[in-house]
Amino acid sequence: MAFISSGYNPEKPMENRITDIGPRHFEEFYPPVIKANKGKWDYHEIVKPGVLKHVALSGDVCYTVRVGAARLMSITLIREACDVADKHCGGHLRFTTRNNIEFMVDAEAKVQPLIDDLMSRKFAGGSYKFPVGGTGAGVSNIVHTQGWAHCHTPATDASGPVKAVMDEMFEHFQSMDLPAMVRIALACCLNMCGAVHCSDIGIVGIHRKPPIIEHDRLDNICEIPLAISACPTAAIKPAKVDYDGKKVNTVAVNPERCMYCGNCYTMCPAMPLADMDGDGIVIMVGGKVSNRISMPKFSKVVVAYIPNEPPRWPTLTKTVKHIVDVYSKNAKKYERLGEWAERIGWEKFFELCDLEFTHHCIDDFRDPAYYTWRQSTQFKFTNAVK
Amino acid sequence: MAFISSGYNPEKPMENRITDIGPRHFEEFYPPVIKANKGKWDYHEIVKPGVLKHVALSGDVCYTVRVGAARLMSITLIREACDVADKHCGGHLRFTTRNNIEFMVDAEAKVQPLIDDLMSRKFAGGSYKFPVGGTGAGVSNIVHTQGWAHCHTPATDASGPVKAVMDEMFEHFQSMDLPAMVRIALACCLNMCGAVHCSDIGIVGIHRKPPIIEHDRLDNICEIPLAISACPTAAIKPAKVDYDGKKVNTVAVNPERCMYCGNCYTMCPAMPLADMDGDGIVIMVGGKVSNRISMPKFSKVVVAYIPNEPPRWPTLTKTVKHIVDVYSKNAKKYERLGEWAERIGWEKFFELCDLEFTHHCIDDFRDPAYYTWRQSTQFKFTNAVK
Amino acid sequence: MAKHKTPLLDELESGPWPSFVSDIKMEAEHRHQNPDGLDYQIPVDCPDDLLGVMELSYKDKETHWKHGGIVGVFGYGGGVIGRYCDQPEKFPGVAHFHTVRVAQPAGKYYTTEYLRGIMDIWDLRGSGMTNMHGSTGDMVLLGTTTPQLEEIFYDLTHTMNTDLGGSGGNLRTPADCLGKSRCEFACYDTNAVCHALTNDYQDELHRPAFPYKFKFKFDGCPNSCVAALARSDFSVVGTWKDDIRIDQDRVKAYVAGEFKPNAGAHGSRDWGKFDIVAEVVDRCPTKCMSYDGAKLSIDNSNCTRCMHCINVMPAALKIGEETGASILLGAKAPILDGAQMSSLLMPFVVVEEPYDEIKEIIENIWDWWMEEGKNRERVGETMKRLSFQKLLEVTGIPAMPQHVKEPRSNPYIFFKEEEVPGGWTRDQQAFRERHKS
Amino acid sequence: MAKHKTPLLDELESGPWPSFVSDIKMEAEHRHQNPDGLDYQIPVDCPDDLLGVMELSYKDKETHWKHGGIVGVFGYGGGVIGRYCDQPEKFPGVAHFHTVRVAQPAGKYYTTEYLRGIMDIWDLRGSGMTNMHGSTGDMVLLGTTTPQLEEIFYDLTHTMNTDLGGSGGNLRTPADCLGKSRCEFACYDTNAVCHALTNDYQDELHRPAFPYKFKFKFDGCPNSCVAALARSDFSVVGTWKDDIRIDQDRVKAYVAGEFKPNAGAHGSRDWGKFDIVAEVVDRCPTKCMSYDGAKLSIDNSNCTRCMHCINVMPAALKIGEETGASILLGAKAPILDGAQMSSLLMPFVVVEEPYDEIKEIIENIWDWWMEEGKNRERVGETMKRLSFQKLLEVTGIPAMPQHVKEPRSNPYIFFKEEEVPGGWTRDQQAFRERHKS
Ligand code: SRM
Ligand code: SRM
Ligand code: SRM
Ligand code: SRM
Ligand code: SF4
Ligand code: SF4
Ligand code: SF4
Ligand code: SF4
Ligand code: SF4
Ligand code: SF4
Ligand code: SF4
Ligand code: SF4
Repeated sequence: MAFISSGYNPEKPMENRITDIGPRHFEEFYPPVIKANKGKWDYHEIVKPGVLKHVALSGDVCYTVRVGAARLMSITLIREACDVADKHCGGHLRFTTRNNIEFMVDAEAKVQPLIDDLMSRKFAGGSYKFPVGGTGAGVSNIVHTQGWAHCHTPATDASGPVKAVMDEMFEHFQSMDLPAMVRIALACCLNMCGAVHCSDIGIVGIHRKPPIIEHDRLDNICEIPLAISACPTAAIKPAKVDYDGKKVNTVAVNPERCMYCGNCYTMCPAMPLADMDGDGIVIMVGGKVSNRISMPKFSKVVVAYIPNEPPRWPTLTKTVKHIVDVYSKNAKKYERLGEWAERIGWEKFFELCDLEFTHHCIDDFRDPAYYTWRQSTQFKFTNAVK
Repeated sequence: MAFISSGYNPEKPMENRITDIGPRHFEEFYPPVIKANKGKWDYHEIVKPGVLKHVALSGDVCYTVRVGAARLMSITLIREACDVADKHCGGHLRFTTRNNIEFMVDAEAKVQPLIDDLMSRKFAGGSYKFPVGGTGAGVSNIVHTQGWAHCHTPATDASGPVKAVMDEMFEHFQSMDLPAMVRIALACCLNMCGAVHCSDIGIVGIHRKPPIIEHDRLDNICEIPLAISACPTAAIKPAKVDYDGKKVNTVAVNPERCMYCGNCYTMCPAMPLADMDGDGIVIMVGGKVSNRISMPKFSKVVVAYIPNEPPRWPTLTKTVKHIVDVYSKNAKKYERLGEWAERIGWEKFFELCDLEFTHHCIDDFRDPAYYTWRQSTQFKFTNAVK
Repeated sequence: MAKHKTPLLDELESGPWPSFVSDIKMEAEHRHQNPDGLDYQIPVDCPDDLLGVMELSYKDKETHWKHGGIVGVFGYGGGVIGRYCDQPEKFPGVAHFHTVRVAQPAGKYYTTEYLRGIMDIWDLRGSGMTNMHGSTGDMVLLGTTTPQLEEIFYDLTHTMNTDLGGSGGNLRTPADCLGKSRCEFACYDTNAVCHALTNDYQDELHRPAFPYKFKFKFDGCPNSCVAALARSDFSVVGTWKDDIRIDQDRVKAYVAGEFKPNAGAHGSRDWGKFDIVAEVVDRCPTKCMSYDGAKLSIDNSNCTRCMHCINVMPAALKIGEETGASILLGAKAPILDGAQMSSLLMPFVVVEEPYDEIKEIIENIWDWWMEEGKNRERVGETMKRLSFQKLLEVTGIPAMPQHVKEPRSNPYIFFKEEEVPGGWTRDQQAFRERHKS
Repeated sequence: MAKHKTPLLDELESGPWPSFVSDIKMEAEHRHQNPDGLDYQIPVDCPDDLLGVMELSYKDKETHWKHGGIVGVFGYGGGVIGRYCDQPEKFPGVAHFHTVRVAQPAGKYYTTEYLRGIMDIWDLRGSGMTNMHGSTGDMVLLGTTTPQLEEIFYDLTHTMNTDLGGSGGNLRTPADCLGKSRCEFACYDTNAVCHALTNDYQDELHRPAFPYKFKFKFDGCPNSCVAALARSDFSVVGTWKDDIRIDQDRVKAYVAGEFKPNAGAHGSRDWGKFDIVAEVVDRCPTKCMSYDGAKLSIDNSNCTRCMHCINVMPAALKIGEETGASILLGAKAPILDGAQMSSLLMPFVVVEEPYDEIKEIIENIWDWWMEEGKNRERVGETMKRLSFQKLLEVTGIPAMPQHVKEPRSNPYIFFKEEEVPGGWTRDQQAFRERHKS
């Protein structure tokens, strides 16, 4: 390989340097029908799963075909999406806030050829490249994070569980047959790089073992006071330990107080948490972000631990599917998963969904925990009361 | 005065000593109709304000006439109540959990003479001794505490404000014209000796100045470590101060952190808080204890401070009356004050009740405060939004 | 003639509500007249001076009572609250003004004979003023001097067969709603269990061994007439497991207006004709009722036994037959960390003599709290500090969704070492073979 | 032929959902074929080794990535996330594997020309793998080596007229919903304000001066399609002040079935005929709507603008005309003290160029947070620690009941010295003259 210079001169880094220009201006990218009718849309309609029709006051119409995407995508796939957009959409496309791709056309006649083209494209392994769907009262793409593809702190993978769960949810991606939208999100550790804490279904990687402490090198590569102060539960104390006959400065972790959050590891690489037997997944349920009908809600822990089961995470996918099925059968139209659970009561939710309520589902994190306990005699008898 | 011995012999305290016998057995005290029908009541009816009719499965009937009482009462008044009970009720009476007195008779014919007798009795000053009322959807007696009649920590009086408020509420004591019961409680300090924290209307005495520190005697009469550890906000630190030319051990209070709770004064009499200009009253609204329809609720601070205005606390009584009036006009049947406020939204409550919402009404006490803020765009525009 | 001028307090004599000022004046008068010719054991002008010191407070807007110091009767750690006036020269009649807490009978029924007996003691040996009753439930005898305490105790126990109530770091005097004695809603006999446990735990009530106070309250049903879940550490609230019993004929009678809705509790205002759908079916919090124009149905598996429908139609709807109680733990006033209501611990217990199931729960909790509770820490605070899980462990109650309004919304879950394969001990070397540092 | 055997990952090629495994394989293949004859600036087998290292993780159930260390471009404190493999010998193609965060255009519209330009850079200088887009909103170019960073930056700025996005203790790349560009619900121009503020605050975005990260998100209406109030420290959500506009003819058309309810969002299931009362009027959270069989009415003073009715009948109901936004502050993920959603700070602001009102609020908050915030403390945590009152003070916003769901339920109220007559200084002697000790 020969180094190809961009023009950048390491000797004179400021030469011709351009900085602080931000992103390109959005108007450069609007499709014409969007630019012409911006701010003057009258109403919209979901013509069929994956196909939106926006009608402007001018009478103009914009059809949007949405396709699912594994967000971890190659430039080759993106170029292929560009090919489709060039062919059907005058060279415009967009990405949604949930990482789907949208292709827009300005006439009904252009819709079906576009769909046909999209659905015809498959990967060598057989999966769709551009499956149409993800609108309305169904399951859209899973907002997710890096996992074993890139990050140093994950307790589970991201892309794998997402693929496995979306395969299971595919019917709901391609149809709008649920009582309301079901938003699924996945974060591979407690940093929760995504709206997992407010999703209908949140999948979160957790560690379950306190960090290894590498006494032999901790003092060399970590700032001990930073590691100590990083711990939210004050589980870390400075310590001196005999190592190789020498007293070394290091830290001690009180395992009783550790909640395996990984803050210490973020500060100090000599305190790794990852563990094949310890790590796994928590399922949280019932969050939402929209202000529609009920106020936004946090998701709640309903399954405190599922082991990592690569490559296809069968327990996870089965559990998610079961929850969605029971919800679909029982909730009212327009009722989000959390609204349904709150209406019937969480004790009924556990009963209907055949989930075991364990002591891990009870909040014990700081003062607000109290407010999640039940200060009332109002409850329903379920199979959990013996 | 000549000392009259009960029989107790201070030389031999254990002689004939009787201990640990508890209260008398309740069955000794039941009126006959109660004893006969206990556990076998069919239903009840409130014949008119203050008069309950309980019908037993046996066909027996028990009429109860309830009368209001200033809980701070003389033995002379109690003996007079006994006279009434002897005359009408076969020598039985009871007290309610809200400190009213109940007279029971077993036939309808005995009711009116009893009521007439009760209502005819008045104090020299003109007030009723035994006003009939306090049932159903009205205002019953105010649960309250000691105030300036007996306690060492009050920030307001108890009996005085109670009398003033009950005079104002008397129409609602004597009638059942509200949407639901309105329970009022008063506590003269933050110790809250009563269900003030879960009352429809809670009246609470508060201090507003950090304690005086009596450096000259603190070390002699207080355990400094106990005083320090009593403070929930860690506002107290040990200190050494020059006093009369000598260094004395004492404490210092950080006034920014002090919330005038009086815990230090409970532990240390050399840290008094009472202050004629600082002390006064908070009004809390919307609590309830019953599990009916909605779950029990805490009362919320809607007026953060009213000065003490003895002897008749006009601002307090006016404010309470106004809240009850607005509630009465606007709430639905069966709807408790807090249920109404929650249904219309607290922002509307403040608007309708003409109460000024101040920064003091926003929670800033520890982590759970966050959960009382509004994490939503769902709110109503009111006159508070400029 | 009044000993002190009380122009401010006199303002509180007008108005219809019983005036405590008039009442104290009446007692002052009574003592001066001394109709029974008593040799008053504490100053005769005690009520006068009470008025005087209160008048001063009305002027100063500050209390004139001081800390109590430790007073009481031999062998008991509670039952008396010491109190001294900070202006004893001006008000010698109340220079000492200790209160005596007397154990009230369950349900607070009295015979006049008994009440007069108590009043006689207080006429001779006390101020003549009382609180009927204290906020915890005791008969509170307001104001006496130190030398009278043992005498009062002796009289109470010997003459009245009655003991003192609680104060201090003890079990406090338990209290109850009237329950089955006069209420068709009662799911268990509150009076019986209140009396039994009060007696079983006399030692805990009189001799401080707890980190702080501990209160029992017994409500016969979820209407909560003694406010158990707001005001007692250990709250027992009646409930039932089976179905609400419906008398359809009487439902029709309500609809026809033959019975007054809610037993007439809204009788002073015209709310229009009773509308069973709007007032009952639609107000049911779980929407588990339906009315087809003739018949009322309840889906009992979704009923949370809130009492609303039963309250509205007490003649037609009855609590179930498989009755018992829910137990909730941890209510307390705001000091130190904010108020708490009790949290549901046992969804259902049978409440039957000798109440062993309940007592086992109580005693497990006490053992734990005495072991782990800090000084002046209510059990509700201990449970908050050490977690609800810990409470379940010490009481042997399994976790169930009934314990929570909602599951936790943070994933900060603690696991026990034995719950995780391989435990906490990790092999650094093996790890570093898989992962170069 | 594949460089590494990946039997576990291969299991993820089946099933309908796009397979990232197939996609990475496709990219690996592309690079081996090198159709454009590039002189790849980082290892050709980068995608192969990505598959390899992930396969190893699938076997070990542990990540094989290490801490990043500080890498980036000159003068910027963010935009690049450093990453190294912990098995560099086995997977030399990903030994260095830094990501580059590229600022996405508002609304995430692209021309293919532009996208291809970015892809060309990444073909030559990166792994060929991306995330479109990152959770914050950036285009995330996944995996390159340190020497390429300045080259990529130079290409991006010079060729693509595009800057890096944020990382570190900076303003992060702002994001928005598509808003007025294609949505009839938008209450303000999200794309415009997102772009303007991104550009106005380039310095804050590129040069870390904050205690921790800070995120802006812009939702055009309360439906929250970019999840602003869950995912951004500073959340701007469209709303309106006047009345919902009703086209009664179109209401009739919905009732008649001419328009599909909720724009057809429930179209794949038979929910029966549209019932405007059950589906709209009765589901309105404030019950401020009524329908008399012909006309729909809204009591707008009680509407909380939840969007439900408008969502169900978008052709008939329109947001008001006096539009603007609510501003909420403080959302964050669970670390350290539990997740937060943003809390309402300004019920209503007009959102018009040059956005001075919004910028003033932002800058007041930043000044305060930079002064008072602890290291690694999100502004939501600062506000929790120092109180909402303090936030109101520094932003000059008066307290109003809209700020709370409910007023405080503890009476632990702090007063300022100047709010209390006489202040904190007390006269011990005067006190002790009134009260003997
Ligand atoms: C394209 C997109 C905005 C963008 O800038 O990219 C978008 C577009 C629309 N959203 Fe959305 N929403 C988009 C993400 C969201 C999100 C954010 C998220 O999921 O992370 C939310 C909040 C979800 C939550 O509460 O957890 C969201 C909550 C809504 C709602 C409220 C639904 C509810 O029942 O709570 C509506 C109203 C509705 O569906 O009737 C809505 C309505 C719409 C409408 C109908 C608006 C319009 O008039 O065009 C658009 C088509 C909806 C559809 O696909 O069925 N959009 N929408 C996003 C598509 C994501 C995707 O690829 O699936
Ligand atoms: C006598 C007493 C019990 C006792 O052991 O002394 C009692 C007696 C009855 N209560 Fe009560 N309650 C009594 C204090 C309470 C309390 C406690 C308190 O106020 O401190 C509560 C909880 C209040 C709260 O939630 O804040 C209470 C909440 C109820 C309710 C629930 C009402 C609601 O709307 O939430 C009912 C049901 C009803 O009224 O229909 C009820 C119903 C009843 C019934 C109808 C029960 C019955 O069938 O006999 C009794 C007559 C009610 C009436 O007076 O209208 N009782 N009741 C108490 C009378 C107090 C007084 O003098 O005013
Ligand atoms: C007499 C009584 C008020 C009344 O006027 O009725 C009372 C009076 C006092 N209470 Fe109380 N409490 C009384 C019922 C209550 C209640 C209500 C209840 O039991 O239902 C509560 C709230 C419920 C609870 O227990 O949390 C209550 C919560 C407190 C507290 C706060 C305790 C806490 O954990 O938050 C204190 C402070 C303390 O213990 O230091 C307190 C302390 C006190 C002291 C002893 C003052 C002190 O700091 O030394 C008061 C003595 C006043 C006096 O001079 O007589 N008192 N106290 C009540 C007892 C009478 C009785 O035995 O029947
Ligand atoms: C790339 C991205 C995930 C993704 O796959 O899309 C990401 C990746 C990382 N995040 Fe994140 N975060 C990403 C969006 C988020 C979001 C979502 C959002 O912005 O809407 C959140 C939750 C919202 C929030 O800000 O609270 C988020 C909350 C965190 C946190 C927790 C911060 C907190 O205050 O609670 C950390 C921990 C930290 O900062 O040390 C973190 C840290 C990290 C680090 C830098 C790991 C670390 O500790 O050094 C991750 C680098 C992964 C890697 O190797 O590439 N990331 N991170 C997202 C950024 C892409 C982009 O620029 O578009
Ligand atoms: S959620 Fe955790 S593991 Fe996953 S990308 Fe974010 S920081 Fe990394
Ligand atoms: S993992 Fe979290 S709780 Fe455990 S020691 Fe590290 S920082 Fe503390
Ligand atoms: S509330 Fe406070 S002042 Fe009043 S009696 Fe109780 S402890 Fe005393
Ligand atoms: S009054 Fe309360 S907050 Fe103030 S110093 Fe005393 S104990 Fe602390
Ligand atoms: S709590 Fe229930 S059982 Fe007890 S008196 Fe009240 S209504 Fe009757
Ligand atoms: S008791 Fe309450 S929840 Fe049960 S049916 Fe009656 S109203 Fe409904
Ligand atoms: S948030 Fe509102 S304005 Fe923005 S895209 Fe969603 S529905 Fe439209
Ligand atoms: S926007 Fe929501 S609150 Fe307002 S009228 Fe429509 S449904 Fe009701």
